Amino acid sequence: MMMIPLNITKTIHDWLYSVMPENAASITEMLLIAIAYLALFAVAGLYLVLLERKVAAWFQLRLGPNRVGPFGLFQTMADALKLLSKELTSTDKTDKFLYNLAPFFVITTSLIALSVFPFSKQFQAFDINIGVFFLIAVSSIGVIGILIGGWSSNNKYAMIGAMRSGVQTISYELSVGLSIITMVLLTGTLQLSEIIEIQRTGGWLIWQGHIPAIIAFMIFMIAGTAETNRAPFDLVEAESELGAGFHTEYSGMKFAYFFLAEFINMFIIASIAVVLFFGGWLSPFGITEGITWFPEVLWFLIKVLIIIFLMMWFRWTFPRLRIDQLLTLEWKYLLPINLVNLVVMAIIIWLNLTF
Amino acid sequence: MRPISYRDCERNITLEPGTQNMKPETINNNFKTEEYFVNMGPQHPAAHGVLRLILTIDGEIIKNVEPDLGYIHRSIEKMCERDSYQQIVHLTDRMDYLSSHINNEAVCLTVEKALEIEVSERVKVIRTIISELTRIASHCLWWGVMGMDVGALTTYFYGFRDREMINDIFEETCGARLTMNYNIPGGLMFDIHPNFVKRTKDFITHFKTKLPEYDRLLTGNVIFQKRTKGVGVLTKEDAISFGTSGPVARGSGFANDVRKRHHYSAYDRVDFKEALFTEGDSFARYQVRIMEMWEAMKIIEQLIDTIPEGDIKTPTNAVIKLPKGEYYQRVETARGELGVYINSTGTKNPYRLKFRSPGFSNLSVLDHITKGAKIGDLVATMASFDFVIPDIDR
Amino acid sequence: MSYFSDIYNGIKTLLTGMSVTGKYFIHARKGSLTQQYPDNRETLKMFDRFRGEVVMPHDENNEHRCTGCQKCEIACPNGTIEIIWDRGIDEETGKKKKKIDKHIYHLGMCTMCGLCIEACPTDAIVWAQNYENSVYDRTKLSKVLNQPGSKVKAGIED
Amino acid sequence: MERILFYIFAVLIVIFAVASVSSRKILRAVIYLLIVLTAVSGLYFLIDYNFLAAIQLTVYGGGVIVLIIFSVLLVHHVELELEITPLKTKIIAAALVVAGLSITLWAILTYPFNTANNYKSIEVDVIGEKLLSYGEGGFILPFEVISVLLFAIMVGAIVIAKGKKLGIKTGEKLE
Repeated sequence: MMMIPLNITKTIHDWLYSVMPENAASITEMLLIAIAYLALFAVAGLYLVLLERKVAAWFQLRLGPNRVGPFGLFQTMADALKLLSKELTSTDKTDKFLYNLAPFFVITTSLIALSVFPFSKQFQAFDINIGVFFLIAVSSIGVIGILIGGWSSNNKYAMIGAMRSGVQTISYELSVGLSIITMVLLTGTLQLSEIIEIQRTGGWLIWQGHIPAIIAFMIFMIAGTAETNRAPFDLVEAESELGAGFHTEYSGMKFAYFFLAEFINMFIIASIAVVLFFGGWLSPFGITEGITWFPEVLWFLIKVLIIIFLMMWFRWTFPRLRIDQLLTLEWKYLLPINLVNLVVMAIIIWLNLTF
Repeated sequence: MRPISYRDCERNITLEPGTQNMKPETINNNFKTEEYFVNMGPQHPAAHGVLRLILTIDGEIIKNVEPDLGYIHRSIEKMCERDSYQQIVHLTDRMDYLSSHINNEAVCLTVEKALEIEVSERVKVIRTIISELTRIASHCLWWGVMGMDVGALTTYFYGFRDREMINDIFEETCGARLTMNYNIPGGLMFDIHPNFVKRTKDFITHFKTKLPEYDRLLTGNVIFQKRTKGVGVLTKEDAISFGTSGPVARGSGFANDVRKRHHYSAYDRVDFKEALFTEGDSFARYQVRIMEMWEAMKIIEQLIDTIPEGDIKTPTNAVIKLPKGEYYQRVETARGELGVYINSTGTKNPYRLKFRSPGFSNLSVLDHITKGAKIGDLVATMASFDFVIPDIDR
Repeated sequence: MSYFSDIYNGIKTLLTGMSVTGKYFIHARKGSLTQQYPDNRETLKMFDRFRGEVVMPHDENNEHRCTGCQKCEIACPNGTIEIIWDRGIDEETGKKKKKIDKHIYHLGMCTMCGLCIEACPTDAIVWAQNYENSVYDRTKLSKVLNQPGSKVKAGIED
Repeated sequence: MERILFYIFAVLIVIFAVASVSSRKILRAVIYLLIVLTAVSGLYFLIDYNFLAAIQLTVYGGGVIVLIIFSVLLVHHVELELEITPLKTKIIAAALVVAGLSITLWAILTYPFNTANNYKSIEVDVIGEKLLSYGEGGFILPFEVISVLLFAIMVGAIVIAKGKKLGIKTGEKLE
C-alpha cells in the first residue's frame, strides 16, 4: 500500500517513525490521514450544502442564508449542530440494526471513494494502479446503504424510494462506467495520477479526444447526476411524490449523514469529471506550471466547483423525470450512444486523430 | 370491488379487483404481485392542502385512487344559513382562496339578481378587471406549483414574483392581499385606489415580458412535455359526464366558459377567445391556463382605459331580505364554474345556500383518469387540475 | 431520423430553460424579491387601506366618535365586537342617552372583512395599518378600543 | 502490519459468514454476506491484487448483493423472519460443513506453498491482454463462453418479464 504524504506532513511522518515502532507508527499515520480526510470532507460537505442553498437562492431570486455569520457562512455549521442535538427517532418495527447501519454505509462508501483522488501532485492518499476502476467499484456499493435504509424504515414511501434508487443506480452505473472507459481508452491507464500526467503534455483530455470526449463528458454529466440522485433524476427522494423518499424516517445526525453523503457524492462525480476531462490539478494552459509555491489543489477545487455549479444549475432548472422515462433515457439513448461513442473513440485513436 | 374502509388500510389487506371476497388471486402468471395501500396526504407535499388520497398501488402503478375529504371542512354552507347576506360574502373568500374576489362576486351577483338591482357600469367594469387579475394571480401560483410538482422548484418563485405584484394592487385597493372581501351586494365596498389603473398597466407590461419566459422555462422543456403529454387523458365525453368545468373541461375540448356563454358583469362587451384544447391530457390543461393568462391580459387591456364613471354602490337596505324563491348564479373562477344557489324564505338569512364548487366535480375525475398510471403521473395530473382543497371541502 | 432530432430538440429546450435561470442567477443581486423583514421595519410602510386591526381614533381631548349604536356589533359575522353600554344622563340636555362603557374588540376572531367599518355611521372605528399582531397570550388579543375616561365627541349623535 | 490486517479480515470473514447463515432476518443475512465479500476484497488489496479486489467489489458487492437485496425487497416485509430449520436438517448440514472443512483444511495444510517473493502488483494491461489472448494461458474461450451464458440469461429474463403479454397472444386466460 502506497502512502504519499503531503510535504508538510513529511516531518510528522518522520517524527512518528522515530518515536514509535514501525507498525504502530504506520497505524497512527493511517489514522491521522483518515481523521484529516474525515474532517476535511465533513467541512467541504457542509460548505457544499451552503453553496447549494446560496446558488438555489440566486436562481430563485432570493437571498439565501445570510443570518449566521458573515454572508451566512456558518449557517450549515449551525444546522449540523442542531441536527446533532436532535433525537434519533425511528418507526415502529424497524429492523434496528440495518436501520442504523444504512447512513454509515452511505457516508463510508462516499468517503472511501475520496481517498483515491489526486487533489494535487502530492495530495493523494491512495494512488492505486486501478484508480478509476476502484471508484466504480466503491460507488457501486453506495446504493446498498440506500436500499437497506429504505427497506428497514418500515415505510412504504421509503420502500418505493429505495426501489427506485436501486433501479436508477444499477442502470446509470453502466453509463458512467462506459463513458469512463471511453476516456480510459484514450489514456491507456487506470491510474488517476498517470491520467493527469498524460494531460500535462497533450492538453486536457476533452481537448485530446475532441468529439467523442465531449460526447462522453455530456453522458458522464447526465449519468453522474443520476448516480448521485440529484434533480432531474431525484426520483429517489422526489418530495412531491414520496415525501422524502428513502430517508423519510431518518432524523437528526442519521439524516445528516444521508444529506452529507449526497453532497460528497456530487463532489466525487465532479472530481472524476475533472480528472478525466479537465486535467485534474493542472492549470489551464500551464499558467502556474513553473511556480512552485502555488497550491495546485486550488485549480482542482475551482474546476470541481464549476462542475458542481453546473449540476446545481441542472437541479434548479429542470423538472423531474418519471421512472420509466428515466430508464428509457438510459437504455434507449445513453447506452447506445455510449457504445457507438466507444467505437468512435477507438477508431480515432487507431487512426491517430487525437490532438 | 368493494369500497376500501379505513380498517382495511390499517390492516393492509389486499383487495382483488373484481372479487367480492378475499379469495387469493389466481393469476395465471409466474409472478404474483401484491397491491398495497399508500396514503397520499393529508400532509403530503404534493397535495396542495389537506387532501387525503388512498392509493392502491401495485409497485409504481396506481390501481385505484380514492379521495378522502373532510380534513378542512368548516361547514361554510351551514354558516351561511346563520349569516346575513352581507356577511356571507366574506365566508366565500375562504373557499377558493386563490380566486376569492370571483367567489365574492358570485354571491353578490346572486343577491343582486334576487333583489333585481342593477349595479352601475363602473362597478361591473371594476369587478371584471379585478376578476381577471385574480385569475392571473391564481394561474401564476398554479404555474409555480405545477413546476414544483413535476420537480422544477424554481418556477415556484418566478410564479410568486408576478403574483406578488397583483397582490400589491389588491392590497392597495382592497386592503387585503388574499381574502379581499371587496364586493358587497349592490356594488363595491369603496372606490378603487387612484393608483389602481397605473399599477395594473405596469403589471400588464411587466407580465407580457414574463409570460414568454414561462414558456421558455417550462412549457418548451422536453422533460416537462414528456411528463405531461399523454398523461391523465380525459376524454370530452368523460369531461361532460363527470361535470367538470373550467380549464379541466376546456383542456378536453368541452367549451363551457361561463364568461362566454352566460355573460355576467362586463364580459359581454369585451372581446376574448375561449381557451380550448382538445387533447385532454395534462399538457392541454396546462396550455389552457397559459392561454387564459394571455386572454385575461387582453380583457384587462380593453377595460382599463375606459372605466366609466358611476356610483360605486347601489343602495340596499341595511338588512337585506331576499324575496321568497330560489336563485342561482354561476361565474367562472380560476378553477371552473362556481354556482351559488340560494333558497330564500323571505327572511334575512338564506334558508339553504349551496355552492357548486368546481374543484369537487373536477376531483371526481381523478380516479377515472389516473388508473394504470404511475405515481409521478398522478402528481402531474393533480398539479394540472389545480386543486384548492378548501374549495373541494368548503 | 426522429431519434436524433429528438435528442437535438431535447437538448435545445433544456439549454433554453437553463438560459432563463442563468439570466436570473447573474442578476440575482438586483432582482432579489426577498424583503429582510425585521430589519426593514422602519422603511416598511403598509398601504393606506391595509386592514391590520380595528382601532378607534381619539382626538387630543380624549374624545371618540362612537355613540354605542351597536351597528358594528350586528354587522360583524364572527362576534368580534362586543359593546358594553349604559344609559347615562346627558349633562346639557338632561335626557337619558346611550353611552359606551367598553368597546371590546377580539382581534383573535376578526377576519378583517371590514363590514363593521362599512356599517359605522359615525366613522368611529377605522383600520389601522399595524401588521404585527402576534402575541404570546391569547387574552391579549381582546382589546378595549375606547380609552379609559374617554367620551363621545359632542354633536356626533345627531 | 500486514499480518495484523490479515487476521482482522480473517476474523471478520469467519464471524460474518457464520452470522450470515444463522441470521433469521433475510436482509441482515445478505448484509453479513456483503461484509464477508468486502473483507475478502480487503484480503486481495492486502496482497496487492488490486484488480481482483476491485472486481470482487464491483461484481459481488455492487452486482450480486444489490440484486439479492432487490429480490428481498420485492418479496419480504421488514417484519418477516425465516423459519427455524428442523434439527435433522441442522445436523446433516453441520456434518456436511465439518466434512467439507476438514477436506479443505487437510488440503491446505498438506500442500507445500511457496512463499511469494514478487511484490509487484499486476498491471491492468497485462490482465487485458491475457483475457483476450488465445495462446497459452489465454482466457478468450471462458470469456466467450461466459458472454454467451450472460446473453442467454438476458434473453431468459426478458422472456420472463414479458410473460403476461406472451400469454395474451397464446390466448391463455388472464386476470
